[in-house]
Amino acid sequence: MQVMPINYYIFLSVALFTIGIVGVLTRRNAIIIFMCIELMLNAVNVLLVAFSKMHHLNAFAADQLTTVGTEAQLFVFFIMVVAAAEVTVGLAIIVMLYRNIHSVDINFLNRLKH
Amino acid sequence: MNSILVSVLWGILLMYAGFLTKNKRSISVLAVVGAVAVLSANALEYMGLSFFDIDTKGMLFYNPYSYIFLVVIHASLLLYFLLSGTEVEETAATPSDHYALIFFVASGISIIAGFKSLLMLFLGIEIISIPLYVLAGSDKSNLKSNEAALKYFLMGAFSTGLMLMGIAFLYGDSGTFYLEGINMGATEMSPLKAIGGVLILASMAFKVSAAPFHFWTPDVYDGSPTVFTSFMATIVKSAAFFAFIKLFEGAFGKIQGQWQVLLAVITALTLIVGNITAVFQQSVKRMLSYSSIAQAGFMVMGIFAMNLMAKQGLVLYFAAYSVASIAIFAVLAKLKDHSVDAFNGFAKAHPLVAAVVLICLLSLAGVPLTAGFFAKYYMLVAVLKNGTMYWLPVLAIVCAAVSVYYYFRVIQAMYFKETEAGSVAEIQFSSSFKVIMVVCALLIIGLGIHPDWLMDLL
Amino acid sequence: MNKFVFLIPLLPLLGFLINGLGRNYLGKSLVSIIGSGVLLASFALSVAAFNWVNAPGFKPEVIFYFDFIHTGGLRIPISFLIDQLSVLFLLIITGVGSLIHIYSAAYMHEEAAPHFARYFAYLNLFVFSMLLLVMGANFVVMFVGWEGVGLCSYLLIGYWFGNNEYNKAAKKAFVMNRIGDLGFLLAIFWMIGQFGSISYMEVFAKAPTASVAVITGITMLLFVGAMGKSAQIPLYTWLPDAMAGPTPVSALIHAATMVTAGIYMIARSNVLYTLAPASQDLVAIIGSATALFAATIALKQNDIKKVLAYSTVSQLGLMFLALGVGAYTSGVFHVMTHAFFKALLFLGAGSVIHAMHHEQDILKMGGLKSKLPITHLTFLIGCLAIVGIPPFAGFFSKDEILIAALQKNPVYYVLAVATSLMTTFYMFRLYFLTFGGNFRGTDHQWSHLHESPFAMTFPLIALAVLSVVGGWIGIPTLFMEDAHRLSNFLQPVIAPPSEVHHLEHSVEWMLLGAVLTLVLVAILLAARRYGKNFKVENTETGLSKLLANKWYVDELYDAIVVRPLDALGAFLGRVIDNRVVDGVVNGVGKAVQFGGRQLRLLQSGQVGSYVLLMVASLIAFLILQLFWKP
Amino acid sequence: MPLSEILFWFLTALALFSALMVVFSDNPIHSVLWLIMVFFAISGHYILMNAQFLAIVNLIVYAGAIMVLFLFVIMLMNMNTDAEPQKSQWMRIAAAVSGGALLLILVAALKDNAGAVSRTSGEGSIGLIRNLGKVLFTDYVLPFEISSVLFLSAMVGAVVLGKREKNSKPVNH
Amino acid sequence: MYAAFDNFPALLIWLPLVGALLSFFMRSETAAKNVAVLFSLLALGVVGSSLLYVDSKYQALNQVSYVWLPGLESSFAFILDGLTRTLCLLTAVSFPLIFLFIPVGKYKQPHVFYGLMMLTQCGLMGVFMATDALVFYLFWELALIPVYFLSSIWGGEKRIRATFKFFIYTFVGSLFMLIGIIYIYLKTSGSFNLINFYNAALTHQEEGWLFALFFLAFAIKMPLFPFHTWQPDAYEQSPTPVTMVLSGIMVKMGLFGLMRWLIAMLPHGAKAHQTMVVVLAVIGMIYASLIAMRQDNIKRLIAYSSIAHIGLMALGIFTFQQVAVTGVVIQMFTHGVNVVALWMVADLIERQTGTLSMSALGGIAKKAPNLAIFMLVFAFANIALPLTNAFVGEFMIFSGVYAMSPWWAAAAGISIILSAVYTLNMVKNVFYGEAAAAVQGFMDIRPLQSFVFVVLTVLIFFVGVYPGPFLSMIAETVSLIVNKLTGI
Repeated sequence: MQVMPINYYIFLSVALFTIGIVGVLTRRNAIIIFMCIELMLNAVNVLLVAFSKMHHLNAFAADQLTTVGTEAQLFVFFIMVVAAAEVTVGLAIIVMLYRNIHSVDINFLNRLKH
Repeated sequence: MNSILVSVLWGILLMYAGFLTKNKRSISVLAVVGAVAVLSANALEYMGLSFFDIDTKGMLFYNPYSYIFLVVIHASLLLYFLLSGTEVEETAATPSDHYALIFFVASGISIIAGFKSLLMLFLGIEIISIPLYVLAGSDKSNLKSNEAALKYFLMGAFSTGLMLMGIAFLYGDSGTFYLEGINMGATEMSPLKAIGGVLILASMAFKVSAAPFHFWTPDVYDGSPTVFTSFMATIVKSAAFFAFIKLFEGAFGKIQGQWQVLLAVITALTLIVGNITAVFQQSVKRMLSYSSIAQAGFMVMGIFAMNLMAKQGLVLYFAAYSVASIAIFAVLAKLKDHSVDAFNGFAKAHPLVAAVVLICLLSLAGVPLTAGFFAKYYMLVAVLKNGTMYWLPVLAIVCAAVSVYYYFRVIQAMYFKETEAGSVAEIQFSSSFKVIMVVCALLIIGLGIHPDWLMDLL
Repeated sequence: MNKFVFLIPLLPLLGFLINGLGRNYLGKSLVSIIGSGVLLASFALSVAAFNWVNAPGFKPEVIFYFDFIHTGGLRIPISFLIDQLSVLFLLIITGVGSLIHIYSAAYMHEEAAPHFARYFAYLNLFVFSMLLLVMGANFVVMFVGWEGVGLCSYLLIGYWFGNNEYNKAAKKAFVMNRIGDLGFLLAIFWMIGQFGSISYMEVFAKAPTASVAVITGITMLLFVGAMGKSAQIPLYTWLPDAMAGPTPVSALIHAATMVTAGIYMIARSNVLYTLAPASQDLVAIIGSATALFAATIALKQNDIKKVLAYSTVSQLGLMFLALGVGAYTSGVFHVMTHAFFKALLFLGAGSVIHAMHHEQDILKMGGLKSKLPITHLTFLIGCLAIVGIPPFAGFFSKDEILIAALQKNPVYYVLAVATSLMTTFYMFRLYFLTFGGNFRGTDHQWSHLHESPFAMTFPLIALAVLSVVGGWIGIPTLFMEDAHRLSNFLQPVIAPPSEVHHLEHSVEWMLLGAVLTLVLVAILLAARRYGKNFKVENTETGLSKLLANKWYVDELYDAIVVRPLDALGAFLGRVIDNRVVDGVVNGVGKAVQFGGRQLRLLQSGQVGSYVLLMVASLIAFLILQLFWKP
Repeated sequence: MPLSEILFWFLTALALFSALMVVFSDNPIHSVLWLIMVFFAISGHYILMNAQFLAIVNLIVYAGAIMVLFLFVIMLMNMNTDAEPQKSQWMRIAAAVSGGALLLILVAALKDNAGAVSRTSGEGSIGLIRNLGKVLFTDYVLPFEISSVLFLSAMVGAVVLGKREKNSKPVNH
Repeated sequence: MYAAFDNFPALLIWLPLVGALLSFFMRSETAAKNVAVLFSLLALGVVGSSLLYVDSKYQALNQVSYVWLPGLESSFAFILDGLTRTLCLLTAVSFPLIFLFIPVGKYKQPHVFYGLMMLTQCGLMGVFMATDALVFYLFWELALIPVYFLSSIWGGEKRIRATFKFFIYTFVGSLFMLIGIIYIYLKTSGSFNLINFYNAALTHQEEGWLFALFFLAFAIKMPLFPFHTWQPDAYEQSPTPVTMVLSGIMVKMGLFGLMRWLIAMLPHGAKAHQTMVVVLAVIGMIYASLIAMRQDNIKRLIAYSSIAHIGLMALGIFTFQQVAVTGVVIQMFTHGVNVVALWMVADLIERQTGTLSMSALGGIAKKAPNLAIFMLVFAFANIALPLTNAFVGEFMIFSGVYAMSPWWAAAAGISIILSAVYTLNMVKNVFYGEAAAAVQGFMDIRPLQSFVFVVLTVLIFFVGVYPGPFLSMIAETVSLIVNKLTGI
């Protein structure tokens, strides 16, 4: 295994994150927007794991048995948990809306404004 | 810890209560009992009686400040249940489920009252947010409610993404999720920490509906069933603020000067947007939504200053703001029409309730001898004490003056205008409702005359 | 004696209170007895005071009562000063006042009881204020009386308040007086600043220490006050209008006493004026100009009281001329004689008006001497006195003024003589039109003409006697060495001019003769023109129209002061206050509302734009945090 | 270039490309599939970083469960046609500009971040399920329990929203 | 907080407050009115007795301080000194008279009306006596709120807009003051006490802008040109008893504030802004007088006249001369008495004729001679004729102004002339002339009203003739204030 600057991971993550944001901005389909948000969460996950590794390795040099970095990977785990819960509720909302207006186009959501 | 446990258990209990009884009233009573239970559980822990003792690995830690905050929250919750119980029953198909969700939210609030780790913050905020998405959309056949739910959900999820990214950067910088760990280190912010800070700031601003991340607020508050708007705009918002200040004090307290400009900008924008836009509103409900933004502007000032004065004052602000808003929303929920004109002649038809609403509005406007005055007062002192950016309090009071304009429109409608068709007279207020309203008024006036009753506890 | 001095003003005040409060309960005769009685008592006390003052070894005495204002280095006591000058005025005021009160009892008898009482109350209040004015030992007490008489003048001019013209006249009088009062007030403040005191004694004692400029300023401001009260140019227009009041009021206030307050003030402050030649010149110029100006107007007036009013203005001008040329005693002397004959003339006019059932137009009179013998005779004496035929009172006082004017500047003399001649002409025009020739009124009036009751004729007679003998206390050295008893009497208060260069007696005799001749010519002219053969001419042209319309001064004031101020008030109220000042306030409110309307557009309802705005803000925040270094 | 580096670049390219395709696919189903592709790529990265547990969980939870749920919903709504109307032109431009700006700023801010470099990404074994599990059930038992509340509330919420009310029909108002 | 009743200031706070609460719970109008009159008379009695205990050995009676918020270092601290005694006397005298003057059955919900009035009285007393900045601020607002409701509920047609403008305007001002208070508080050794505020360590520059904050609040309250535009509308639209309170007493809050809380506290700031205030005051005096000349509505006329008078008082304060400031204190009292009297007359006219437009009125003197006589007294007191109360104050003020600058005195003096013009205009148009159609059935005043007027008249002449006791009472306090400014 070779040297891999943390910046690469950061840039990758930021790029994914940005793509997610652009997706949220450009799409009108609520489900796709939601998927883009999931993409953003995954970008975070990548970054967390990368940082976890980085910190672990920094500590590893001093102490072979270190558990530094575990917390970030567990954080990723919790993010996934939460994402799953969010998806449950989110899709329920989308389905509910679809039942009422037969569309998931967010541009139709403009009864509430000003 | 007690309150987390009790509220979760009570949530589960209510969840099952729906199977046991179809009597909505008894479910409400159960919820009220639950609120009392949570309140007393928290109070017991404050007095030193903890139901259980586990090692949280320092992820949760409660100090008196947290406990008093929770007391305020739980007391508000109790008032909320007492005043709005009937509305919950009417709005919700299955009130037991809704009450359960509210109790889950309460447990989330208890978590973020004591978080020391970003993980707990994240979990707490999610436990609060997810039931709220549901509550916002709980009037399922109402398209406005649907719309509110979806908007809230999409934007909430988006802001969660921002927060997580921020957390990731902070972790990358410091290698830990503990607040103390983040706060340690250089006094000069590294880019990682700066980016993390900004991202997490944005997401917290979103949660407390501070401009320019407030856009969801008016739509969601307006669209949600009034009874849940009340809950969201008061108790939940207070909790979000508590998390906000706890996070920024814990994680960035040492480098306060380096992010204060951002908060000043946020404060100014929030004050201006909230107040100026509220002036235009014709619907009281939507006006209150904007007013909640405006009030958030004042609370952000506390975070901007972040000294002892600010921390104490914020809790007072929560109490003042929550009690007043809950009472007004409770009345609003009983009115079919939410326009300002719907309040015409209200004072003549219901003098007592009108008087309480009057006191609440005065408190929101920050008129002395109400709790709202001292709340705002503490914020101003905190900012002035901070010693920089004197334009901020000046802007704040100008905005407070503007706020008088829209709050007093309701007062004018209630007291100085005649009703057209006797629509307000048809509304019935039960005597228990009136009693609770009077309690609200007394709380507001009591805290307005002698805020030390609360402040001494902090 | 000094223990009872306070009673002199207090008695009229008491009369005011009794009559005022009891006006609904007291009968008319009781009211008149109280009203006149208090004044007679005051008069008696004044005589006693005079005796006290006149006694050898008397020193002017300040009688202190209490501190009116005493704080922070400013001390204003309520105290009275009894000296020769004030006692002289006391006598004039209470004496003439008593006569006029008695006269009024009959003259006003037609009034309903409450109004009758109100009238006497006002009159008593006036006397009280006037006494305060002359008895005060400092400028503030004088000012208190000064404004008090203004108030009473206002109340009495507007006594018949049902008539709006009268009310306007009353208001005009008060406002014009106020303009003068402001000058007086400023002078008082200046004196406080300069001398730290407003008491006569201290101010006069310290006066030589102040610079001439300061004294000039103070005296000029004082003179502004005098201009208002004594109806001098440019503040004279109220006095003719003031004739709206009952005639006895005109006699007392607007002829004998109040209007001479300005002369009293300057005579009282003669120490200051002597130190300020520029002010003296101003006084003399204004005085002589007013004298001449008012006389020209009087030439063409047809209202019996208006003629007398302008004559009063003119005579006051002469008095100021006297003061201005340094002949303070002469001024005071003329005040005294003028009080006698002008009161007499007014009361005579009142008698005529009474007889004519409130007809005041002399063009509708004529030939009254047969029906009103006493009035006629006394009126004639008054006319002779005012034009200065020896040995009537006016002769001595006026002659003194003329001589003093000549000594100062021949121009003043010429002006004064011209005034005298015009006075002669219009007074005899008045006399002939009223009493001479044929009656020009209705038959009904003629048949009801009758002499006035004794209560009215008695004061006429008394004043006529005074108009004859009143001047003898001031017989000039020309006739008798050291006969000027008034001058001697007043010497402690008014020091005679230091550098006196007397005219040759022969020159004096010559001038005297010339003036007398001219006066007689004027009388003859008037008799020719307005005697038996007089016919009413309806058309007035040229100069005479100008004079009949009083040089259009009222209209001028209206155009340059009243109306612009009114317009300015309206403009400020409607435009500046409503639109500009309030407009700014409302504008702020409107701006907030406008801002609200615009800002809410951000709230488009679109999730996409919300998120976009959030992201944009986030970018801005990142830039601010990462790259912005203050 | 060592294998791991080649793999890194390959996975990165795959992830980014797939992510872009998620955003730009017209057909929602394609988006879902591309998103699954992203997850695979990311899982690959996890493995490269020796975080095998997360790599597996990512595939099982995300690609396996969540995405299937998405797919299910999309199909339920019969949305396989690319019927979605496009957002207005300026909105897309604004999105692109702001996305680009955000990326630019973050990259600009972090380009000098010498902070730490992952020297060899194979060392350490915290990513193994044994280690993670141990920590999770000892130190992290509290958040773990708390997340159960989260699930509970999500469940209740889904039930509340999903349950059809009696006599309720969509109302347009 | 737990104020005992063995001292005057506490009694003056409690009595009106208790009266207010009792009034609220009265059912019948007479009961409510009686309670209000009784408690306001009690308050008057307290103020009256305090006049007998002015000596410094009775300090315990006249000064009180109860710890209120130890956390904020604020306490309920009140004092009765020369200045406040005068103003409390004005308050205590005015309220019973106003109550007595209100006819039965005029206002619906009378118990609320009287309760709010008493609450206002409580607020006013608190404002005048407070020696703690926070307490001062609280009472400042407490006095405002009930008045807002009184005006808005019982006022005229355009009441909502007019009173709301008034409320917002004053509220904005007071908020600025709040900022100032907090700022100074932070610069003190940690207390809201007046003495500490006087001793706060402030630079000249700080004093300069703090001055602006406080001044704004006070200038709006007074109101000083150009912050006055709320006032004519508010006076016109408020029910007359409230207008009396507003113009007779409440505007004195601003002047009082200038003295106690501004010039003595920020002497350097005051010196720096002296010219500005003087200019505003003089402009305002002439400006308001000119506008008053052209008003047709009696209430508006009195309102503008009030602005002119207030301008003079502000001018007097900013001469920083002992004489003038003493004069202002006297004038505050007398202006209160006079303007209340004028409003009462106006109210009587409005009650009987239903109009206050001068063009519709005239000849009232014929129908109601007694009223006319009282009106004359009040009018001439308004003009500041010597021997009426206003002369004393005006004389002293002008004397101070003159000492400061003769030119300003002369300019301000123009308003003396104009005041005669508009006041006499009103007297002429309303009372004199032939009786207009509107006044045909006009009744003269009744005994109770006469009694009220007699009391006012006695006050007018007593102060006008023998102001000595007042002056000596005020002198010490004023010299304390003025001494802060000398030597700067």
